[in-house]
Amino acid sequence: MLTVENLTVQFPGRFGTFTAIEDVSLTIERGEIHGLVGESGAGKSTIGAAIIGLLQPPGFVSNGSIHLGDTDLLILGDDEAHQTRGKRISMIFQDPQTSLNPLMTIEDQLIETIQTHEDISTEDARSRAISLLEETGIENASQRIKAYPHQFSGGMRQRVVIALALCTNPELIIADEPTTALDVAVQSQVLDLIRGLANTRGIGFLLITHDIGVIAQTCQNVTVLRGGQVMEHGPTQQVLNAPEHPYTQSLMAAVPRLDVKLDRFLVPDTEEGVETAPIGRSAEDAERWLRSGDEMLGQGLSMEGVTVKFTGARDSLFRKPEVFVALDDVSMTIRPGTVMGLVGESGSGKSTMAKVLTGLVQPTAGTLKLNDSTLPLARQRGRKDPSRRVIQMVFQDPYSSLNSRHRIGDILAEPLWLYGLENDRAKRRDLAAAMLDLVGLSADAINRYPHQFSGGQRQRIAVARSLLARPRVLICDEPTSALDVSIQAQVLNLLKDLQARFSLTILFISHNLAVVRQMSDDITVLKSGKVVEAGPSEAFFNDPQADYSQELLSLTPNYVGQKGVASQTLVTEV
Amino acid sequence: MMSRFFQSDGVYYFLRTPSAIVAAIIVVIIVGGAIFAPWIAQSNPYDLASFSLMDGLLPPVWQGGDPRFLLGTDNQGRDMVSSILYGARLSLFIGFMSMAIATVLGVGLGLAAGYYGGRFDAIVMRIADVQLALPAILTALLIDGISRGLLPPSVQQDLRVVVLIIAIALSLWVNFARTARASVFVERNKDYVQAAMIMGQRPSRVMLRHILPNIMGPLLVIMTVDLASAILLEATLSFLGIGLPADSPSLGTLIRIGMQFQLSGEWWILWVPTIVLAALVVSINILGDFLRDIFNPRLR
Amino acid sequence: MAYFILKRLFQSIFVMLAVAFLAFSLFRFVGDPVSQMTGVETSVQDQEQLREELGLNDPFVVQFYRFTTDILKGDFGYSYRTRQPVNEMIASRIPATIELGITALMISLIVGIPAGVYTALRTRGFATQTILLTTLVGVSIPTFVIGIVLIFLFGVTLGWMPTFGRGGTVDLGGWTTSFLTLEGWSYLILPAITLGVYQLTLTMRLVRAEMMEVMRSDYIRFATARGIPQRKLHYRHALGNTMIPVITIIGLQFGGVIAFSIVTESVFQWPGMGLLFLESVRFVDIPVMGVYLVVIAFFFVLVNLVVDILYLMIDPRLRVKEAI
Amino acid sequence: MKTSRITKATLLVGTILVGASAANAETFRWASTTDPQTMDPHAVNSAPVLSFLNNVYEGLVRRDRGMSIEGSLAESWEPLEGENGWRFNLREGVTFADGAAFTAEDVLFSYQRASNEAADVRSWFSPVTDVRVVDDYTVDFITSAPNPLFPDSIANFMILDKDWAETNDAALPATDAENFATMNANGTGPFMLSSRDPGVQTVLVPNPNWWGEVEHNVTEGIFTPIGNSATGLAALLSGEIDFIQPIPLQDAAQVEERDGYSVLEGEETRVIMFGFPHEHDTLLYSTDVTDANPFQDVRVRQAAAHAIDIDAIDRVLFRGKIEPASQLVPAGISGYSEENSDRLGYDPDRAKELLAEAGYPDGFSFGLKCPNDRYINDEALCRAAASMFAAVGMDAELSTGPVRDYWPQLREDDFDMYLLGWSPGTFDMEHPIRFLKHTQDDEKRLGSWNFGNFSNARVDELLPLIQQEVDLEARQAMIDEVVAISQEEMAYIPLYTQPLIWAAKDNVDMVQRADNFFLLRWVTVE
Repeated sequence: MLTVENLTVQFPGRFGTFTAIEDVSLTIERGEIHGLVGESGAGKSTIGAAIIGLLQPPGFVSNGSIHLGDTDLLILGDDEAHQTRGKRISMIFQDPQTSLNPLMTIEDQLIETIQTHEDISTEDARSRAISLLEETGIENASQRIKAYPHQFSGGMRQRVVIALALCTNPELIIADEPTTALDVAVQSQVLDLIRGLANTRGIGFLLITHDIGVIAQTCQNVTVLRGGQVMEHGPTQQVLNAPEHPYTQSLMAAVPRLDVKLDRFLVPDTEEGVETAPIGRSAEDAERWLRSGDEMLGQGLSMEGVTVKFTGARDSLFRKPEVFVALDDVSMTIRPGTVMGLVGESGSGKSTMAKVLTGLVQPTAGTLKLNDSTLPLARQRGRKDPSRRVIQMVFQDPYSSLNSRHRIGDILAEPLWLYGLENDRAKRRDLAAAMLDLVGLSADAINRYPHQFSGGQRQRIAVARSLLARPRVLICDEPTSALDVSIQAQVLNLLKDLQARFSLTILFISHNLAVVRQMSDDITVLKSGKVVEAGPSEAFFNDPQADYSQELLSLTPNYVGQKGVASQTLVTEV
Repeated sequence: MMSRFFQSDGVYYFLRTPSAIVAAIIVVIIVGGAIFAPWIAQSNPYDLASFSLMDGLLPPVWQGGDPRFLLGTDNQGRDMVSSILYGARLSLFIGFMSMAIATVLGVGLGLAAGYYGGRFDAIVMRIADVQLALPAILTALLIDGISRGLLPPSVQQDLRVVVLIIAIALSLWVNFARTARASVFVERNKDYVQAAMIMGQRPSRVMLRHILPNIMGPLLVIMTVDLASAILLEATLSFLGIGLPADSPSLGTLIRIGMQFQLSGEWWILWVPTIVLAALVVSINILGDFLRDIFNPRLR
Repeated sequence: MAYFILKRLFQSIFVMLAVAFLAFSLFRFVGDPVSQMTGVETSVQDQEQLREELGLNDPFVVQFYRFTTDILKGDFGYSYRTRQPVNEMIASRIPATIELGITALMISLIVGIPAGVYTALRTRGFATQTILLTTLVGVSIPTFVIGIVLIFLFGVTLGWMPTFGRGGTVDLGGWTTSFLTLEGWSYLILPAITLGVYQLTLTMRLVRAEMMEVMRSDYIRFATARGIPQRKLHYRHALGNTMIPVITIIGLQFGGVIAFSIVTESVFQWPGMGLLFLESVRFVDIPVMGVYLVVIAFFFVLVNLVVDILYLMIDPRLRVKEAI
Repeated sequence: MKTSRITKATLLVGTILVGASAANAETFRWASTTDPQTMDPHAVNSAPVLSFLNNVYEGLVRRDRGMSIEGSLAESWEPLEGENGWRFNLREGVTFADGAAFTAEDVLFSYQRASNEAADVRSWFSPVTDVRVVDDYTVDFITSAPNPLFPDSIANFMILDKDWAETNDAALPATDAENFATMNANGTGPFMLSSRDPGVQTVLVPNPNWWGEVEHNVTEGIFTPIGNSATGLAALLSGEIDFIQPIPLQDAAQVEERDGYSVLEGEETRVIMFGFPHEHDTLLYSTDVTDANPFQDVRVRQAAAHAIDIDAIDRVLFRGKIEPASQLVPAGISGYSEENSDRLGYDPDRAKELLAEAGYPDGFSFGLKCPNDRYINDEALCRAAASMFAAVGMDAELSTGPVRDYWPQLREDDFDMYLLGWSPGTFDMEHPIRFLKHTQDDEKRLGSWNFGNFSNARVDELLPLIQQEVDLEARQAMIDEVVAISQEEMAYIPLYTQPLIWAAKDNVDMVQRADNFFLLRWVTVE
């Protein structure tokens, strides 16, 4: 139905023409869900944009053809192209929060779209809209259709988005990372919905994602992209389980496995070209310096009955502003020199816990302990409190965790200066350079700015910064969830190494169970501010106790060992 | 990000924006002329002995004026060219000073308000409201009045400029405060700020060394725009008679004096300074727009 | 929402008081009213006596207390210059200024918004560049020069428009309006344009910037992907979202319009509050000046309240809270 | 296409306006810079008010086109025998606008009202001890001393109707609150107040039963204040007003050139002068001379006079429209001293010599104070003067400001030299002598505008004699002596008499009186 042949897309730009897509071909049949997988910059979204004819200027199709049925999409005039959009091809965007017009009720948006493409009375349009909403799994749609987007939860909103994409029953829907912004539970529901639609309505889907699990769970066929070129394509089963292309192989290897814990990841060669930190000479200095600090025993960290309440903005004179309980009497103990994995869906309070430990958030109740001495809470914790040095943090987004206006050297030297670990300017520089070496970056990075590095490299820098405080405890909040799998693998390896070498105590926060399994000794599961399960990691994964834990595990996509993913039978399952 | 745009892209797009180039040239010429006025100008309008009433009201040379005075003279016999140079000098000085004060004041308060939030924030914002409720002209009148009341007349004359600067600065700072505050609200939740806070760095350091550099973009834009409006405001105030005395020729006072001659045939006394002022303000604004586009690449 | 407005009201009261204080401290210093009130032949003693009668010799606090309490009592005092009650003087001038301000604002919106939209949709292109430049030039020439030029062009040279004043107005029970007669409009238009230019440019550039932002937002891209026709895309989806921030700024600016009408009014001899205020400054007519400032502050506060309410009306995210 | 439509629309408006103005030909519209702040003739002693109210109210006497006194509500007057004072024989059959008859009672009442301390004009009556009503049409004003000029001094003393004032409780001029008389008028004059919108528009209509012989053909007079001179000019040139007073003198030529318009030029009685700090011991603003006051040396004062190039000022600043002045009243005013009619000429070298003799060979610096919104081109004048002083080594630190805080500064003696303009209220030399030359004396209320406190025993001695002398010859002799003294003492530097420049449409005929008063009763519109 959709056939793309030797598609090439180019972006003429300042440094000559950049070829985003090169000679890509793929076909999608009616009812087929075709996965388009690749790491960031692989050109996934560009293909989608090219097909629906919304390439951001100055990009243009320099070669190749795109046919939908027997219409050549590339030769269409603006108006025809515009007709085709929505009528025959539609699109689903990544973030449901931003893809709906906040000022219009979803009713208006639906009816408008329907009437754009069909000459049909508002009444009929409305009833169609309602049935669509019900089809996409929104109960008593007839009332809720009157609502505004902000009144729906994330998952519901994505359903509305899908309804909008459906409402002119197109032949092809391009879904660009449709579930990346969603929690696993919601994710699997949305994926079910997509599969269902492919079945019942025979709509073809182009499912763009970076998540192998999603592919595995949903697609019959998959195309693996890298640098704008097709590495490999074929039935999902075969591509995932018996990849032929070396890149695909390494990519698969890098995907953290949910079913078994490996002590190291196999790392594909990537554009960064670094294996896990090659220990250079200066790296040894750094290591020596790290060890030269206080006693090398890991330090334990624990919280006791911590409760955190946030008061919302007051919006009435009479009603009290409603209180939101982020953490409800949470206790947790991290054994010295071990890694504690902390899992939970968004809003479960994971990050709040990190903030409590680092003293950014003031708990309404509870106590903290560092080793056996009490750790002062946020307001009580002075600027000069020793714990500030001992406990360091690694953030999720390496793009925002480094001040883009400071040179790497300054960023790294800051802890040394702040904690008075090293008072000589020159020495600070050397140490910073050495630490870069330790985390596997070349020392000349010192004079550059963060934006000159890739995400993975930045995360390494962030780690280096935390190490330069000579910490005993690292708190890693989703340290790799912003990274591509291959990079993720490297960073995780790095963390593992460091942890082992310096017997660091780590609190590893992640929503990705597979990653957590690979990293942690113990695990704590958090659900809406409460601990639902805690205990040794392996035990947990082999035999989860709480229902919620089981549900989580079952919903987490996992390609390995999945049987018959491609077969439609699976749709009813899960 | 910012710095990259600054180092390379800035230059790159500048060279591709003719309007910006023209504007820059105009600004450079005027500012240069203003800075070097004492050396370029043939006569100093402040030095009463340097000009004579006898040369009054001479037209520009191409209208058969005296070759000594390219653009003619005003009713005091002052060479228009020199007056303009010194006028631009004064106007720019006032503009820059008031803009600088407004920036420091506004950004300072805005940063603190955004960083600490809560009651302090509320207070600052109310003060801002009061300020907004007293638009520029009235603020100027207020300061002007108070200064007349408090300063002995003997120093008033010398302090007119200062008074004017303060007045204009006061009417501009809110802009900066609001913008800075808004940007801080965004920045303070970013990880690099959180990191700094966790480390236990002094709030002042977090604000100035970490946050400030990252919100410079929008501030820079406001600075240019407000520089322009400060210069204009000075002109307006002079027109209302609460600006500068006529013997210290800013572009504004020159225009004010020129207004008397718009009909009487001596058009140049009004239009020469007006055109210079307009050219200057327009150019600064264009540069402002250019900066905005640079700092907000999505708008390009 | 009621709470929200209530809160704003409290803040407003604070603002008013602060302004009253400033207003007061201002007019003590503008000059010596007495020497303006009396003729050349009046002797020094008589002047001193008058000063005493006016309470100008009382300590600051006493005078301030008198001023604020009187105003709160609704007693705005009497003009030194004309002996008329200040509230009547101001009241009789308010319609002129408001109508001028509103017309200016309307011009700036009616021209500014479409222009902004246009220049936002055709970012490059000759027309856009010309519009942007001309408006910029418009705001770069001092208002008073523009005003005079307009007067001589349309009033004297072409003789199309009257040059000064407000001409005949229709009296609607105390509110004199220029809106109802062609003559009224002919007097109104030039000053309104002069005053509106600045607003116009501001509005246009604001709309432009916001519109360009919105046009890049996901929901617009999604709407495009659904094949929603351009026109709807621009005016139904984009414009609405554009206006939200624009409204606030315009609200903030309206106070400025009223105040800047001082210049326009003095150039066009427009019988509004601004003109009255300038006269009063010249004659150190303290009560009038003080009340004027307070009135201006009041407008500002009022307008911003209106803006807040508009805000609530436009943006459902503020209006409907409950999730479903 | 579009444009043309616009043009049509606007043209339509245009024609409507033209039609409007064409309809009532004899409606006379005029404008001036300031609005009369009140309609109460006794409340303030300021030119705009008195000038305007002269159309509505009348005094016992009035000034004719040539400024000389003629009968108004009084047909005749003569000095009293046996005591100091004057008898006024009132005109009979005169009625106020509201029809009430005019009698001596009204004169007495008006006197009491105008001399009450609530009235700003009371200084006119400082010499008066008593007013007696002899009969309905005869009133005696008793003065403390012989006062030959008394009739001249009350030309602007206007008569209200007693009953009207009392019934509307306007028996006294308004002090704090307004009263009926501030917004309404009821005079015997040629015109009646038909509507008043302060600061916007005031309309006069002829008084049908005015006693005098009507010379005007105005059916309605509409006055509008226009503060901005450029706007006023535009209003005239666009035909919206028939007459405006004054116009900026630099525009006079342009207006003259346009056909359909004419410019009336004349001399005001106001003389512009520089004043000295005669009694200061030191200069306030000097950077070099701080221990002495050079201006106490007459040679320095003369040097200053010599430094001024009045012709250049005339040519460039005033386009040749000013008359250089030798004394504090212009020629033609009673008491003008013919024999002292020449002034110190422009002579920079002489100035330098004098400075050298006085011990300031390389000059000195001082502060020059000027208003910037009081007199024609006042600021420009001072800047020009400053550079002329500089040329002879007298370094003037000029500071200008609005008159609202200029007077207070002068009163506080805060100046080294200042600019002043003086128009003799009585149109007699005695007036400036009393206010500007006599030693300051708050008790006797003399020398109240003699800020520099020029003090000369002989002058002080002569003033009362001048005031009382009935014999004009003898009087003139004394005045000549005073003028001579102040000239050789250089009490002031008289500069020039301020020009009067009005502009009107060609078809309007009017009279420009030297006191800058504009009277509607002399206006005819062809």
